Amino acid sequence: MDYLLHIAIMAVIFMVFAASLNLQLGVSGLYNFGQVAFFAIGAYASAILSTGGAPIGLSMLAAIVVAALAGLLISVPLLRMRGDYFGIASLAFAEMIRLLALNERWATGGPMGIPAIPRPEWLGMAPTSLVQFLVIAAALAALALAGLGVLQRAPFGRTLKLIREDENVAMAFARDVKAFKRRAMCVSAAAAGLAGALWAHYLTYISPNDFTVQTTILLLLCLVLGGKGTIAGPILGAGLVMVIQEALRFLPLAPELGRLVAPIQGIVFGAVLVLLMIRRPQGLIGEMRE
Amino acid sequence: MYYVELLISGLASGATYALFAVGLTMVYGTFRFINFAHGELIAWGAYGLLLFMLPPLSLSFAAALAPALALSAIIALGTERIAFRPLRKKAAVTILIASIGASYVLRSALQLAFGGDLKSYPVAFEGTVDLMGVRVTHVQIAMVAAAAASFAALHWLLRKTRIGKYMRAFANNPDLAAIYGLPLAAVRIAVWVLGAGLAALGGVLVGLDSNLDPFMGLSGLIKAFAAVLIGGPGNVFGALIGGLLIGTAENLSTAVISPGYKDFIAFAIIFLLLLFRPQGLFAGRTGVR
Amino acid sequence: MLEARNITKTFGGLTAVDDVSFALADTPITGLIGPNGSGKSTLFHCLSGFYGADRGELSLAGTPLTGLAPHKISALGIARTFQFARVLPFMSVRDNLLAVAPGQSGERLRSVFFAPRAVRRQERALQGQADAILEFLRLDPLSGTPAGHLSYGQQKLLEIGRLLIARPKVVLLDEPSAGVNPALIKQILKSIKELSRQGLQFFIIEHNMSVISQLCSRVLVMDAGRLIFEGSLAQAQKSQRVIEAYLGTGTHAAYS
Amino acid sequence: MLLTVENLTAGYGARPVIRDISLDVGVGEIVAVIGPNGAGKSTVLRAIAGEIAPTKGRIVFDGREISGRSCAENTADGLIFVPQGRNVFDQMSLRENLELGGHQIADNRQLKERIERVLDIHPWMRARQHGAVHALSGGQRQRLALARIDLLDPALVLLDEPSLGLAPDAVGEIFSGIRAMGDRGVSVLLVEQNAAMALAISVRGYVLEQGENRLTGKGGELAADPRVQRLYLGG
Repeated sequence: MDYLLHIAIMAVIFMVFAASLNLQLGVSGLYNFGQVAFFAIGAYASAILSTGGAPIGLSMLAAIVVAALAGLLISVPLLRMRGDYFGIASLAFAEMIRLLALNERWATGGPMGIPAIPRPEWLGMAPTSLVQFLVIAAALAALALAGLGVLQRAPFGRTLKLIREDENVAMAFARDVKAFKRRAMCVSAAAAGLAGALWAHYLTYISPNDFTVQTTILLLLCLVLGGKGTIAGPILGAGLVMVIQEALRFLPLAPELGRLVAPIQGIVFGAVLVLLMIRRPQGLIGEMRE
Repeated sequence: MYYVELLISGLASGATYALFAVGLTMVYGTFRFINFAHGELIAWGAYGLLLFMLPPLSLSFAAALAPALALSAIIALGTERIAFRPLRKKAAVTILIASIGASYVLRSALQLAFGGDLKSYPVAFEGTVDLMGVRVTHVQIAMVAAAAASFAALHWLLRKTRIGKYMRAFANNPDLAAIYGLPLAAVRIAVWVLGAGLAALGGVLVGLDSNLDPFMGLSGLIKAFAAVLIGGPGNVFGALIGGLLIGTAENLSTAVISPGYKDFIAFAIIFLLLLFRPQGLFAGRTGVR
Repeated sequence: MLEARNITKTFGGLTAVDDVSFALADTPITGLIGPNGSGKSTLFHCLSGFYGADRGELSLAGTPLTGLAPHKISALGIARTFQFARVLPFMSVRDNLLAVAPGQSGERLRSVFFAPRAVRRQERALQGQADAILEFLRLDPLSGTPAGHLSYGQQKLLEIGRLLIARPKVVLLDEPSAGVNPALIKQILKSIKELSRQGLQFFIIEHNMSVISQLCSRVLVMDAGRLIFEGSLAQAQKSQRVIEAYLGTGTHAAYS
Repeated sequence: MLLTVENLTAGYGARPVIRDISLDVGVGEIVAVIGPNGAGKSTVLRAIAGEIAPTKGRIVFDGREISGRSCAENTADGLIFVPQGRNVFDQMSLRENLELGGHQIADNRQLKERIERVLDIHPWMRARQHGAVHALSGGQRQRLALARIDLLDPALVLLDEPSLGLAPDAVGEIFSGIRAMGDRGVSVLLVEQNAAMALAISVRGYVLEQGENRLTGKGGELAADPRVQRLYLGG
């Protein structure tokens, strides 16, 4: 029973994470391969504050704000680049954040990470059970997903898609392209920060190893598989990928076979990503296309 | 002396970064996409050598080298055929995502075959030479020598041979190359085989210097990418200088900042170059040179 | 209204636009013609801010435009089309219009969350406008179709529709009839004339002289980056300078 | 006839650019295709050269049907296409450009001899053979692109806008060069913006407008024909 709850919680967190990336990669055409940086910033911010004694609700709020500010800050240099250059630079940014976490021991605990991150209390009664955490996480996630969905359907989202499809036309019709992209990055970073904070409080332990390129690839797979640019796509994709990934951990295998699960899963996930690009770049749920 | 030693070890690792960068920059110059899976060719070269040196084959180092480089080249041609060629008319970002997927496959396969822990070769090259009071390891000498020989050969190939000129022509003006009917298939093979072979050679040298690590490809890719950006995408000899610059900058930086931030240098270089001079420090034209 | 003084744009050693000055003044529709590579499209890019001119000044009804970013120039009332139709293929025909409508409060994050009702009200009003425009262009049966499914000519027509919803003061049209079949050219001409009656001013690059003769009371002729002629098309057809620009000069050593 | 084109229809995607174009080029003839912007002149050449596939029509070169053959195959058969604009490898040396132009000559010694011959014809090239092509003037680059003809001795050359973007002096040189080709017996199908110049050196001209052949006639007659001017400028 517990492992079903675990899978559900992980899936919910990744749904928010994937939807956050979707606002950039799917809706705005910003190929950010460093979204994990905002996830890490959210996780560390909330972990540092809450282990320092701040109330968890406040820590998470602060995490969202810090992540959004980081998004705003990094958008200035990143938005000067295009296409694949933007992608590589964002990836470099994420790795720089990871190196900071690895080296600034006074704040992050360095490679040892931050242990004993508190879980939210349930109506004043600690410790919180998995069921209760799931309810809290699902409620926050639903709020975030609804917010992102509303934005995507609003004229704001339509303008982002206009920019994604043809920046020149957007400019010729009086749209400040950079300002729109900056806002998208900021909102997207905030949502990723929330996902990171939830994740930190759920696992109660974080370390720089959690925020590598591997996580980026997993996230990319969630989004591309589900269908970028759609509202349901990232939710579906994150659900599928996390169920597969987390369920495999609980397979009753002998240790010498269990060792093989992770690499085989990596091969399959990577192959799916390649196959999707070739056969179905629009993902399971395609946006309306020609 | 301390600084001279840092400089020398920096030049030595820079030489391997330059070897890593050749394939990345040639693929970008010719086919106009960033091959994220290029790092795995480095790792597969290093592990390939191990594969041929361990039982059942138990080849000597010298005998295992050629098949190890060949293995990497075959992997490169395979990925090109399966993952990249079907996408050749798509946006560069689409191919980049496919190459990210391919890198995940290749790295996972490496972990599946060899496990996740560090490995080392069953031979040791531990000798050092004393050059006017400076201690230089044999491996460092091998690194610099291999890079020097490789780039000399590359220079000859690109300038003097027919295939080399075809390669440069495709990078310079692919439409005209097609109108002339220059042999694209041969160029494609040459670019991938050369790039993968040199990446694998670099991987082997790094393996001799330290350990084999399943993630060595990723870190190699980052260094290679920084070298490519310094040299200007498509510029083979710019990548040589770029690699050497990064290697020395990284090593010298450890004298002033925490060694934990050594890798930070490459990232910072990537970031700053993309921001201010995406066309590279040396001239701005594209094409394999 | 739109005035350009001494506009110059060079690329490397090539001067694409060479010291061009003109004013659109009171003519509702002005044509810009000239042989290939004479700098017409480059001039359009300079007028709309997509290229920063190396030299020269631009103004719209006295407001200086020199050096402004494209979106700012557009916000001041200059809209443009591009040489090839550039609709958003995956969006419905109707959404293609809505996406470029000016002054939408729903583009601001704050309004989306804190004034949703005002956003909805405005959206409904825009939808009404869009439907009326589509009816005028006779594209209404295709309103829900992805714009990519339209014929090339219909896409060009949809671009005119975008101008209608954006309500600019001046429109720069780059080759509105290129690649369009005769029946749709008629429809496009009709729309342009109707818009010009409503007070929009047009500046049109066009190679089809019959289109120019039906629309433009005045033409500007460019050759090798320079403005070589200003006047009616009939006068241009008689100008030796214009004829030479188009047909070349046969007076050369090559065949003497 | 060396080249016979019948009812050629071609375009990009679903959009036809040229419709039912027919033309002939005889041995040693220079033939011009002219017309205003957007008439489809370049598309005619690209379809004949094998760069784009015609949707309809026949192209017969030297007695055999060549529709659907690639540019490279046509080059090997003696039909050379010199595209407009970026028609040299500007990052490579002049000599390397010649080597690439003659790459189909497999024997290195023979290729070298051919290049020597070209350098004899164009002494200025010999002086600059090891210099980079991007340092050459527009006219020199165009002459380098045309030197492929001296290198390969083709029967027919398709020239797309050889005078585009060149200074007036350079245009004169290019046209004298083309006329000299005709004198040597090389046939030329020439697409040109500079109608007066093109017609002056051509035996025959075809005037295209809106993708269709509107007028055909002898070079000199077309040059004086007021209808040509009307096709360009209306009225």
